[in-house]
Amino acid sequence: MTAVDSSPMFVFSAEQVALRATVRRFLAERSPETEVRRLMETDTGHDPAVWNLMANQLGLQGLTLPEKFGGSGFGFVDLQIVLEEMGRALLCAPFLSSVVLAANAVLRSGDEAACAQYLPGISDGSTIAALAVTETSGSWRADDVTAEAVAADGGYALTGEKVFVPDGHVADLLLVVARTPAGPSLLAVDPAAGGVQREAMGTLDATRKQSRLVFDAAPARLIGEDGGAARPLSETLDLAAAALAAEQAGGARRVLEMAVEYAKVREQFGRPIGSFQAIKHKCADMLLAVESATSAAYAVGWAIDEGSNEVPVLASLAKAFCSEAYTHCTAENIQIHGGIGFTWEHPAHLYFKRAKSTEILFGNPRFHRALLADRLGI
Amino acid sequence: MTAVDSSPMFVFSAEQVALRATVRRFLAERSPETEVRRLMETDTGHDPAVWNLMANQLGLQGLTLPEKFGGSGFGFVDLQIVLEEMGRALLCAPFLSSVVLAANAVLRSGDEAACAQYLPGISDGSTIAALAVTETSGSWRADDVTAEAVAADGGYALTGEKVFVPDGHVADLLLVVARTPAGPSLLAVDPAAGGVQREAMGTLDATRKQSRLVFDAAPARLIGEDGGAARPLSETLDLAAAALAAEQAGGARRVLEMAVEYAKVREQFGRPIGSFQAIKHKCADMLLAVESATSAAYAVGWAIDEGSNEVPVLASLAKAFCSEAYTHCTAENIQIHGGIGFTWEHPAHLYFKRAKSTEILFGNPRFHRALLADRLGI
Amino acid sequence: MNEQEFADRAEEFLVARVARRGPMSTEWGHGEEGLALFHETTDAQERAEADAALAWQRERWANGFGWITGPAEHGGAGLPASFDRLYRSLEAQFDVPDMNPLRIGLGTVSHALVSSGTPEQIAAHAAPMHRGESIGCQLFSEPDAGSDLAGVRTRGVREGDQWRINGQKVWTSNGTFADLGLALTRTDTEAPKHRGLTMFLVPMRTPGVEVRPLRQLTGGASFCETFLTDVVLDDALRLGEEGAGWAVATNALAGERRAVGDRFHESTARAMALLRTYAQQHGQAADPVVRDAWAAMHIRLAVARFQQQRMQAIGEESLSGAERAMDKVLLATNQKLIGDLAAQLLGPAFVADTGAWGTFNWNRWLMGSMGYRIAGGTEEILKTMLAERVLGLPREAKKA
Amino acid sequence: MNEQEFADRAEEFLVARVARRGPMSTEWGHGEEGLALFHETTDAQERAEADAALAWQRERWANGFGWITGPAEHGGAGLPASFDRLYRSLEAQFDVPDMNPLRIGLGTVSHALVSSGTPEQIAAHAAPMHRGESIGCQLFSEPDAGSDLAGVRTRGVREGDQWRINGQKVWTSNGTFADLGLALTRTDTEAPKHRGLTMFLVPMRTPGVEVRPLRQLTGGASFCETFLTDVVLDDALRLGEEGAGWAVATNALAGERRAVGDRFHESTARAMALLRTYAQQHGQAADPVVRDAWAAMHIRLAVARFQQQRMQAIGEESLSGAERAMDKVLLATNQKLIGDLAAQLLGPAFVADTGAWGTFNWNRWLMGSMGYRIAGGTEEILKTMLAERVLGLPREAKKA
Repeated sequence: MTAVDSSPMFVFSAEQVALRATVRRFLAERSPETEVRRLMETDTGHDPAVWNLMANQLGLQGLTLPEKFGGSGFGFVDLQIVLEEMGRALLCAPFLSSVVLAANAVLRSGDEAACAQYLPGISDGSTIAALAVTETSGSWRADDVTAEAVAADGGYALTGEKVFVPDGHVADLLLVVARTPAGPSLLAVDPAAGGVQREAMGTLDATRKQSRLVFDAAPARLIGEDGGAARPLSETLDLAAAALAAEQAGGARRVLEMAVEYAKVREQFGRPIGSFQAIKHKCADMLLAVESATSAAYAVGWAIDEGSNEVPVLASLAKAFCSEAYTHCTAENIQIHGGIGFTWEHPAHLYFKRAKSTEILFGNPRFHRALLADRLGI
Repeated sequence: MTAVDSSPMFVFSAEQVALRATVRRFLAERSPETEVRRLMETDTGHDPAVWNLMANQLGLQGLTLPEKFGGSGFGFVDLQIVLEEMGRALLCAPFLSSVVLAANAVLRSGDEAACAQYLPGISDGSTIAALAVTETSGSWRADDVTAEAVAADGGYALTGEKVFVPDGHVADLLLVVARTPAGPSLLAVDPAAGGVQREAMGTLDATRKQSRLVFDAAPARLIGEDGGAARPLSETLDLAAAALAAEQAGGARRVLEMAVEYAKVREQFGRPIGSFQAIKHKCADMLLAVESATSAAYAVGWAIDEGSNEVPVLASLAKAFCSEAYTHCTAENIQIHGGIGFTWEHPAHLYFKRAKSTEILFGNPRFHRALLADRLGI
Repeated sequence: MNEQEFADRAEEFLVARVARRGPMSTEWGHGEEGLALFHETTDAQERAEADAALAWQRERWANGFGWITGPAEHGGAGLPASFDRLYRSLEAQFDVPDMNPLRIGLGTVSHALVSSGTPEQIAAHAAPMHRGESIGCQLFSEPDAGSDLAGVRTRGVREGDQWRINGQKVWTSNGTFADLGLALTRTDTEAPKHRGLTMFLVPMRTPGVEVRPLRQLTGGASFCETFLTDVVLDDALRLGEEGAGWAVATNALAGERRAVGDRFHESTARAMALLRTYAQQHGQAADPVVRDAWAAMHIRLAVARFQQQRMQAIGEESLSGAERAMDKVLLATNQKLIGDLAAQLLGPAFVADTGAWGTFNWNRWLMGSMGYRIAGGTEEILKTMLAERVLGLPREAKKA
Repeated sequence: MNEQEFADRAEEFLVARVARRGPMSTEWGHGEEGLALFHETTDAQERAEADAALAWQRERWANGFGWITGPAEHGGAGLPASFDRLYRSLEAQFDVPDMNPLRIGLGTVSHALVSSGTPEQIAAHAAPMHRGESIGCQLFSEPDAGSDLAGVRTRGVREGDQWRINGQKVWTSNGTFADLGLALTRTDTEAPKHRGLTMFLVPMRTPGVEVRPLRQLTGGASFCETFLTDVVLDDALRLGEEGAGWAVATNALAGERRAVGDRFHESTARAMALLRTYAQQHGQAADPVVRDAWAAMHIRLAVARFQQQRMQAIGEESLSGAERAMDKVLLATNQKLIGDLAAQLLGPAFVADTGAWGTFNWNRWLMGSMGYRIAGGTEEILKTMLAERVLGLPREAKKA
């Protein structure tokens, strides 16, 4: 007999609707455009007071973490709702880095002791953690890592250079993928303990910082299995792709709204530009992209919550699709705005820069299509 | 000192303008849509009376052939003008096969005796010749040929199967690329001399026929160097690509005109559909494609007439570009026509089918982009 | 009854009567090619297929699945639309006859009757279609009223208690064997154009109704032209008020648009599987360009499917009604792109017939896809609708 | 003088004064990056560049190359446009100063003066620009009159023999150092909007003219806003008849559009060479997807160049004047696509600065390309112009 699904895909619960409203209200108040622009100009790229409110008032950092590690044990779709709203608001904060990347890397390592040590701090916002994988090649594959960790003083000493590390320069805890004699492994480094030089990189998207980290025999602690970073890293990246897809869908929806609002009021040739078919069709294409992106993002979210084995395929699918949709919408938004969209003062460019940066983060669409082709066996 | 070009690219002479007008008038009279539709339904796919007029009244078949072989020695750009007009009119005739492919294969072989024997007949229209290269793989590269020719009776005996051969089933003379012990070679086969089975293949584009040829120890005569087909074949294909690009540009321009004419008179919502911006921009995009395609086609034409060493690059460039432009324009023409464009009675589909078929003939755009990348050394 | 109980009953019904359907072959060379997007058949085939569909519809009816969303007073089961979707998704797993001949009748025509008809009309015309006794067709488009449906010129003139209809309709599916047509006519030439329209039910055997197959660009005929010459109808065949034809039509089309997409998911998925197999068999599967193109197409299709499912999950009440036009736009684009991908992989075998299974006929897919960009609202019309009705952009200035 | 003689003389002139220019480096890591599509400089740099351009312009003038197409009575050489193109193509091979600061003056402003000015005006304002004594700028666009240039609101009010100008202009290139602005103003608020406009020459040092740099999305400033507050002009500074401003502006813009493209060929060709080098150095050149994308881009650029050359060869007289909008559309699209290709190849180095030569600054190219889709007529405006003026499609219904 066919089982009818009791929690059907794409149907948000009343709690989820309320969560979205709460987060949206919070961000409207705490992350308006003026704050985004202020934080863009800082090196640290976030407001610690807001970060603490997010953790202590809303419980966002711990939302999906297991209760035994200080979290609330919500589902991944809930996290996506939060990220979609953060994407709308272009929130400047190390949320993706600490909560999605770093926390999941620790969690998926299966190292209970490490979980118990690190996750409660991430959950209550007192620890900002970052995951350092990429080197000059830009690859997120564990196999391409060249940084090395050697046994030292009952722990490890880590040497190498990481670049493009989201929020690595402000993190209290660095989770680093490096090569031990057993292979690519996950290691925790306390940046305050010495042996680490950190600097912010110049970025196209100033609302999300990236950093260069140089390790010189930095004291490190092995997390999970020695040589066993590949699997947890791959799983973490699938989750990160799914999370980022939701953020992209949220940003894309915001610029669609922005374009439509402008097209309704901006007059040229004695009529609103939104009455011109060319603008209408641009907006309709954006709508198709936004709705499709939203569907793609939550399709993988629901699959994650169901523990489906399709997650890897759907994660690549969502990341590839939402990236292109977001970039497309943000470029069209600038075009619809015309001259004003080309100015610094208008927020249109902030979304385009976020979009283009996230398109490349965790591998560009072409990379994810290649992964998908591998995973689907063509 | 910089030499200023005395015959500047893209400037047509008065004679060329007159040639175009003559050919256009001839085709308007001899190849109207009713004739095209009549010939589509025939197996032979051309009208011998029109073919003879083309040769004897207008001298089209011999236009660019050397005078010593019965031709008029005009330039390649002149031939492109003729092909552009034929493309406009969807002329049903083995012109590309006989005049561009076969004649140039013989000419480029450097075999004077063969030229003297075969070209005058091609030039005066009494011989229809076809070039048979492709086999099941669809490849036009000499190296991929598997048909074999072995020495026999002072000549060769040719065995193998050729498919996708334009007009091979109606040709009086077959130029076949087959493998001798020395390698891929060009051979002439008289289909009346036995050992050849021929049949027309079903084609999407019924205005240009393709055929399957099965050779069973057919008597064959070697043309040019034994094992030396690769170079003349490659040169011939560059010329054929350049010729086809002009045909494509001509067809594309015709459907643009068709779309614009219709958009001016067809009313929906109480106004001509051409007053809607969506239709305007579609037409503008077609205009960009058509003008660009024309430029690309004649750029290689001029290069051929100047003996430039850029011909191979420009031939691939023009073939790749004009193919996509033509297919795009013909699909948009159907779309602009709406329902009526989807009917058999309307000519829109005839152009789409010609476009899609020529897009694939001599290698699809991706194939030519790969050739271009090779030739430009990336 | 909840969905689970309903599903169990439906499955029981189906299992007892028909074999579970194996998937259409995705192996090169086996089974039906199934590459023509528009069904092209001879008249005799058409009739046989229609009869088979009617027989199965009678079986559905006898077991309570003939009119799942229909009003109880007319014999329907009175269940929400989600039950109907559920039933169709279950039935799709079984080897039932092709129900396409009844699609317009059970969809558009029945929907229009229920929305706009009197109880007598529903009983007399909708119920028989669900009972498997009658087949419906739609007579909306005209040569000069395609995108601009409100521009129909077929005239309806009142003559006492009767109406006299004259005009020409095009793009009629199932025209040759349908029993009942739903015809949009102009009954008031003075009124503003959307207000002068009236809808009629036209029994297709009425004198003056003539149906001719319409040859489409593939060479076959999937549609008809319908000529209405002095067709006299009783006023009882008027559907909705005089002058209310536009609202009736809009309503009917929304029903039709809702149904699009669901039924294409299987065919596009199979197409992708066939192309994968072809690529693998022809040494193209390792080519990164082919892999990238195939994956991109797969993603587009999967996302369109998720999009459709999400819109279904959101529920009618939260939507403006125009959203489902998105499915249609995505579907038509995707079908075209699949055709293009096939052409890229197949090369010359796409345009000339080597006789090999499942190759040359891919061009019918591509040609058919061009029709889907036009039929049921062109891409341009649908995008304008999305912009105006979903996004609220201002309507275009109209010429006075 | 025929073109060959002219070319010989020009070459002689150039060889005697400047070194032949090596091509901009296309080797990774050497020379200027040159990836920002819009020139962004400090005020001091700008002034220095403008002075260098003026000095070279004086040298051109002294040798008969300062105003090649200019009327002889004003000191021009009176030669056809093809000689001007020829000179520019020759000069491009030499290491002369960047002449961009003078482009608008020698192009748009001078063109407008010659087309619409009195002999006195040409002598007083156009000739000095060609003599290297004055720099022009254009004051057309306003915050509320972008695509709809005829919607300008800057007011010009006649006061006896003078005019009082009030309003705001945007997207002024060279505003900070220009001597003479060409300003479109509304002098009749009652007339239909295209008829109420008048063009003025505005000496930029006139009291009431204030210029402020406008920060663009890259963070730098390539343009200015120009505020005109109670600027009083003699009637002698009116260019063309009162109410004829629209015709003067259209004419000027056609001249500007004609010049577009030529000067970008070199930068796009170099960009492609850089990307090829990058792909080769980073193990991407063998990737078929990269090869296909690079080749496709190369083809687009080469074809756009051929297209431009063919339009130039056809000659003004056979064209409607709107054709050159094609160059602009193709250029803007191609610049955007080059930026996208760079992003694809560079990956994370496109969005975060590793410090490596010629990597991170590619994002400035892409950001700049978005401006080219807008500046000088948006893609949408230009396509509508092509459809209406080249293809003859009917103009859109206007709201009353």
